Amino acid sequence: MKRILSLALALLMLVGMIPMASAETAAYTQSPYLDGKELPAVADRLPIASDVMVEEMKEIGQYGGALTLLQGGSSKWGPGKPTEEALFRFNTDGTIEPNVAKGYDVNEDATVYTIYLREGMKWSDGVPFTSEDCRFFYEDLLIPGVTTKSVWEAMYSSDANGEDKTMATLEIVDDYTFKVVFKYPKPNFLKELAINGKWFFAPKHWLQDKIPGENYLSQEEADKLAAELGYSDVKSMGNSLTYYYWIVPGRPTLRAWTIQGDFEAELCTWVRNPYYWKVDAEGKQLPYIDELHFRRYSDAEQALLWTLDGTADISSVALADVETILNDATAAVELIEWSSVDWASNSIQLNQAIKDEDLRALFQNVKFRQALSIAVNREQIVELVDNGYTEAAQSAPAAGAQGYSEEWTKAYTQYDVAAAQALLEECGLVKGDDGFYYFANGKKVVLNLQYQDETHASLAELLKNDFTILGLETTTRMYDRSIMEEMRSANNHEVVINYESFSTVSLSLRPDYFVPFRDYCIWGTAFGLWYKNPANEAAVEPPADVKAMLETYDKMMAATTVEKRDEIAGELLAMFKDGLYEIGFSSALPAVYAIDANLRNFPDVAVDCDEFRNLGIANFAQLWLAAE
Amino acid sequence: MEMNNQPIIQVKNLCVDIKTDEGTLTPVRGVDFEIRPGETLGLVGESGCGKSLTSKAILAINQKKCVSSGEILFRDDKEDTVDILTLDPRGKQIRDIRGRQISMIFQEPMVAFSPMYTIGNQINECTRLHITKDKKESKRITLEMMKKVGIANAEKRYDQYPHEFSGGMLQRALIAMALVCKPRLLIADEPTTALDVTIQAQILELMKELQKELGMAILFITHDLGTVAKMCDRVAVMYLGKIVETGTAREIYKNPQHPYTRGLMGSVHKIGTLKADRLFSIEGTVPLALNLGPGCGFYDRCLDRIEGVCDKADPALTCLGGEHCVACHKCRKEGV
Amino acid sequence: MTMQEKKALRAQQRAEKQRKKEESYYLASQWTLMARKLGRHHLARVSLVILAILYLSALFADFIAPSNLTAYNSKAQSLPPTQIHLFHEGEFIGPFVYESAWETKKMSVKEMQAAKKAAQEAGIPFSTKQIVTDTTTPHKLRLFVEGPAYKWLGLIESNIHLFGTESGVGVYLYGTDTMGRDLFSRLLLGSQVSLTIPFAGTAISFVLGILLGSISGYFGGKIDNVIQRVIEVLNSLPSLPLWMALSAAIPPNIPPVQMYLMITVILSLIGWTGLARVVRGKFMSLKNEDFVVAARLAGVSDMKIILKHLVPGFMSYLIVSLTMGIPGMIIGETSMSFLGLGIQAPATSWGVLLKEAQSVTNIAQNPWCLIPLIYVVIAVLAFNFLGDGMRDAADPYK
Amino acid sequence: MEASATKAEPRRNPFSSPMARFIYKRVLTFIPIMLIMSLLIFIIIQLPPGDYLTTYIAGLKAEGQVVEEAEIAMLKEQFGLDQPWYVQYFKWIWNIITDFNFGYSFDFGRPVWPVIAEVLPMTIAVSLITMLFGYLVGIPLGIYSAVRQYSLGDYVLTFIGFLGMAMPNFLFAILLMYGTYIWTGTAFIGLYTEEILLAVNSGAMQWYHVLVHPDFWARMTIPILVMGTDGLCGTLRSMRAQMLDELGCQYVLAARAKGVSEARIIYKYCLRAALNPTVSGLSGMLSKIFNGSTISAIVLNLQIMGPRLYDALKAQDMYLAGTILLVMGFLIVLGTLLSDIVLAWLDPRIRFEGRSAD
Repeated sequence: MKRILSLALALLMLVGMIPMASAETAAYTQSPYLDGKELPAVADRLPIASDVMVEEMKEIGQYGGALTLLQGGSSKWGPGKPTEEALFRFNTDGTIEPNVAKGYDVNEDATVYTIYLREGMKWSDGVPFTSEDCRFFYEDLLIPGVTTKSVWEAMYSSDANGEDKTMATLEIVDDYTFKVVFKYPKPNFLKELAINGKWFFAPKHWLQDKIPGENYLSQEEADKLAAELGYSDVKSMGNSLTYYYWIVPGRPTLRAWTIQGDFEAELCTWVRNPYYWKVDAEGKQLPYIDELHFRRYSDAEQALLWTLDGTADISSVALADVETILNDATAAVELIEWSSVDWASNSIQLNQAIKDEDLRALFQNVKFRQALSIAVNREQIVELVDNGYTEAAQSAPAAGAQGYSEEWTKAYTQYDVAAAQALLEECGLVKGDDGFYYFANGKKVVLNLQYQDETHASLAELLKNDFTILGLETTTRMYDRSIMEEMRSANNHEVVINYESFSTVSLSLRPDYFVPFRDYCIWGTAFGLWYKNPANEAAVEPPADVKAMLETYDKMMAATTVEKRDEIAGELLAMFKDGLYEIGFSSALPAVYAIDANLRNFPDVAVDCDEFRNLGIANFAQLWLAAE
Repeated sequence: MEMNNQPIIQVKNLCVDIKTDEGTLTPVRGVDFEIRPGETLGLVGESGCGKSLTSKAILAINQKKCVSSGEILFRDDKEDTVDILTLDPRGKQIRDIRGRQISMIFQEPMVAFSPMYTIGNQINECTRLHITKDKKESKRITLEMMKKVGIANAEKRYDQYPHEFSGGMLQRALIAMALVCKPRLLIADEPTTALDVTIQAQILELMKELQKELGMAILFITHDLGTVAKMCDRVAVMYLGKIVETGTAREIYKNPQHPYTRGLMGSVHKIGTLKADRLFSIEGTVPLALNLGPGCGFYDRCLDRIEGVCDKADPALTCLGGEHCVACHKCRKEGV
Repeated sequence: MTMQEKKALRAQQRAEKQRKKEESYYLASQWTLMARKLGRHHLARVSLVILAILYLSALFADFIAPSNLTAYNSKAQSLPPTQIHLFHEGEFIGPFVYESAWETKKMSVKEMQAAKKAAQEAGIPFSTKQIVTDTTTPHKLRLFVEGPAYKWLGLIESNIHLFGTESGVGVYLYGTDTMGRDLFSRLLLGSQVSLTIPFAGTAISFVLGILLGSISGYFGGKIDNVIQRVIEVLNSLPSLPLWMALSAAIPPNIPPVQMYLMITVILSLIGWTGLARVVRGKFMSLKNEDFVVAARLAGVSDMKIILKHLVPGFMSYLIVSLTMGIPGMIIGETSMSFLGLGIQAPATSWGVLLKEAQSVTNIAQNPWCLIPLIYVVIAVLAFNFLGDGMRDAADPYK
Repeated sequence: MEASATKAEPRRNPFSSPMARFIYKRVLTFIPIMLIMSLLIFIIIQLPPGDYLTTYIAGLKAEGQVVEEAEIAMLKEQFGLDQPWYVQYFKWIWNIITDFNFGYSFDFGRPVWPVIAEVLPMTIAVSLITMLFGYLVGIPLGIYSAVRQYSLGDYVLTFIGFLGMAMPNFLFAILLMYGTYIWTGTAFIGLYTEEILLAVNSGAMQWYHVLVHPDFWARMTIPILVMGTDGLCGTLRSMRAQMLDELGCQYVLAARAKGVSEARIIYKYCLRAALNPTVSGLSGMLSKIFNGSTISAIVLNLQIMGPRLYDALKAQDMYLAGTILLVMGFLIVLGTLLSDIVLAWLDPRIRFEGRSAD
């Protein structure tokens, strides 16, 4: 009986779906928020039926409400990442799927990518979005430097030796199709695009009378306009209108919400984009939430209070505050734990290209790094710094990531001061009468630990304590971020704590902070200068192991297939395992978000990383607030 | 006028106590005197003998920590007698007496005026408080008084500030302020100490003239015997919070009885001037009016002390005949 | 010598003593009078006692504190103040403590959130942590026990501490911080910095203020004009950017306490303006007084006049503003720590402790970390009341 | 008398030359002082290593951006940071003098002036409210404390006064914020509720509407308590001390002997004299009103000038920081001048001597 009933029910549903499918246009609904506004019918605002993006989600939601998020500092990415719409986006499992693009084709040798757009899709001002907008962005904005950004790495391909680096070209096929053509194979193009290309389009109709260029404004006109709009110069204007465009009110976007008013305001309101191009399975135009409110705070304690008193609907929580929230009976929030792609929650990197010759030789000696690693009482760090949320570990890829091995996470983690001292002596250091180690030439070894954020002060303290016990004179000092950056660029950094540490979804996709192919990775900025130009005065010639690493990197970048590239990435990873370029002390900390107890569809399993746009991977358009 | 022989003020057994952390000081220990209309009583004594406290007690303007007891009977312009000590020192009744019926000239004219306001303003305040609310009229009265005390160019002076006045001129202004309401009793607390000699004489002369004109009584407080001779009808010599000798000016001068008074006179004569800032002839210093023994207050410094008598009991004021009274064991003995 | 003679001599001596005592009353200098008056000012007296205790405990901090600044203890994180018991199992055994620790169960955020939900649905109050006290073994408190080694004043090495337990079980009078260190010890050791550096700073400002103020006021004219303009410029330089600039510009190898001292000193070099203006004003009014003119006519040198005749004339005022200036610097130190410009851990000051307390989590979960606030308030109050008392005492009219 | 007569000569007209000359002289020194000050300010801002660019790059990197060397060079040129500091300084000053152009804020990507102007109304409102609170409550309480010296009330006020000074603002602020959360369920953070902010955003409310909104005043209580008590305590203490001095003066006794009432003695004689140090305090007041507080404002999330300056200094957004500091310096110099003038108006002795008093 029961079975028959359910069968009948299923049949009924099928029948019901037939008219819906045939008359899809009539089935689309919109948020009551838009009722009464002078807009075309919802179906006319969406792309054509076959091209509408139907978002999959846990639960179909209800319209209404506003989400309050917190915004500290002047980072434009606070509202940028959650609202971002890229051509291709990451899923929570790390795979890529089309987003703004409807789909793509790629040829055999991965040199030509054909990208299809959604027909009838519109900018937030109702003007159609076409492949011309993509060409406009690439050829008229990005390449001429209107955005002040260099052309993404994703757009370059190089030959097997990594020498001939060539920029891709664009071919427009029709209004909704274009091709990206590389000279050499570019197997990871879409992922790279999703990471550092982010978006690949700009509203030509809106920008064409605002940017300088051959077919656009003359320099004088542009200068005049910049002054009129209150920009210091044309470059800043270009940067603002074409790069950080989402905080420019009135600028058409493809995002689910558009900014209203001043980004710097205490409360910045974003309202729904009536032309948003996604619907749910029931044909409701997304997003469910009508408004986003970004509230500005100046001190982390305010953010915590706002989380407790329910002002914030989604907020990031420091682990130290987790218990405060859980022990607060009145706080109507739920804590969600996302994983991280950090190699360690606490780590140090030694500047192996440090100016001081003695220290440089010492830092380059892997035995010294091993000595430091085993001289640290990791259990103490786990308890006192990470409140027991982590485990004692070496800096290593997280479980599940490429290169992960149990052995690696445990390498050089055994706390053993005597063994460490033996290693120091192997490095040629001599213990003085005062219990501290000296170089053979009689100079005292001094480790200057440098860090940027107050939250690392306790780690610095513990490390100083451990290294002093080891017999190395140690100082610690906190610096403002800009001063850290200045020290890094001037190669004045020494032993750096938790600063630009190893963290990536995939070494092959984002090796910037690992391999010193430019002055980025903190453990060898001056090696990066050498790699770029050995003649550079500030450059330091790397030792053999680093040279080998750079060669492997070149090989990896020139790999023609994903498999090949991953294979070489594996070789690189092995080098990192042996080299202890970053000394890690504890496993990665999870990211904790406190969300409104009534918020639905917020993923409870996800990876929190920049590549995945952090909070953005929650696909904000499909979040909704249940009635209490 | 016949009633004018009634004393305008009678001070009876006035004591002033000061509470300090160490105990209670009694700088004024039972003072009696009276002043009749038109009369000038000189209150003479060294610094710290309680003259000023006595005078301020009459106006009830001593500091809060000073507690007065006894009686101060003042006969006001309605011929009613009020005991000033029973009045609320912040109340309306006493404020009506202050300035209008009893007024005071202070020792240092330089600090008796607020530097913030013009002289005219400060004198006029008195006029407006007690005589008339009418601005023009009160200014007229004020200017008249300023002229009367000898301030030349009064109209201009009216709008000037204290620091633009010289000391003598300020004292004149102060007198004008005290007299503008034509008080029945004027208390002059060492009005000439801060001035140089020539100006002193002018000021004293002025006061005498004005007293004649206005018919007021004056309580003249000084340590300067020369001035007393010039100004006073009667004299009361005060030592350690008590009046030790009183009489007409002539009697006191011709026939000082109390060893202290004699010392004072001696010092005047020895120096050969009429000034007695320091009593060089009397050895020792005035003891603190704290935990005094039972004997005579002057015992320690007295050249004529009688052992066994003077240190046993404090002598009472005894009349020698006429108005001349003295508080001394020895004098009494001799007198009896 | 006969008995009588002796007696007479003794009586004579007594009389002499009495006389001297009396004399001392009359001949007392301004200072003794001030001290005497100060002694009668109740609040000032109490303040003086409190400050004496604070400074003495700062002096002997290493000895009094049962622990040191690096006694990290992963088993004693954020423990509330240890209770001192007297009775063990109903029996009086003298002061002792029990060992306490947080219940150790390792849970992820997800698990804790689930546990909270379950508890809420069941209507049970929920807490992530539970304290476990071992009441079976009492640990008796002892005086002069051995503990972490220290070097008192950098001179005398010792490991004897005023109190503690023989078993080494922690006695946390004020609880522990998030790194498991004894807050009481940190507070005492922090007072060594917080109570002394303000002195240095104020003293420098003082010397400069008096010197330049007196020169300005005494000589007047062009010198005065120049100094006044310099004051005007310095006055209009706010200290915040200077702090930020200096703390960024000081090379990294300088330890934090020294760095803080350096910045204090540098700021004191420009912080003298207020006092200089006051001193100048005083000089202007004093320099034409008779005794100064007389001294000048007698050929006394200017410097001598300034130092011997003029400065003592308002020394009491200066002492008062010195007393009043220190609390401002104590508070200033805490502000600088708040901005991350002050002393940095493991070196400790009251500002560092207050900065650590300045978090919702600490206020809500570990309220004992506010105890340093009480010390700061008390110290500042004591300095102010002392200054107030000194002002009253120095006032010649009262 | 003769001496005084000659001395009295030039004072015939209260507003004759000495005062005018005094003001004239002070105004003349204004310009060199401002120049020296601006130079010092610029040097101080330039003192920390690095420049805005390092902040900018650090910010980009914190956001996961990759910054190419070419881009850095381009930005350096764009910001004009490739020139030596003195060239930057002279350009800045020259533009201010000739064009009244204070430069651009790198961080906000806008000219400095609007960046300052947008927080100015609230800064002034908050500063004035907290300051007025300090004066309006501090002066009467100070007078009370002095008139009733050593009474219980005096002790209580003295204690509260010192307590207000002794309480570090940043801790006091967070305790109050947490307290509001515990007591009302809503933490009072910043000055506005969400409703007010939304109404302001939608244009339904102007900032002057905000000032009369009850919720605004409810939230204002915390800044008043935190920042206002500071001023209050200072005022209370100095008022008490000055009043005590004045009450001990002979002219008070003289006035009393005239029959003037106590209330009149206090407000006519003592108050005016006792206001002197308060008025001297005016010299820093203009600058304070312009800047507001920094630390309290950061803790309380007040979007006013103080935190903006602090952020600018941290980011080495030098023209913004420089301009704010320059304006503050200007206001201090101006404030000193004004307070000297007001002092002269208050105190005839100063007025006639024509020099500043302390």
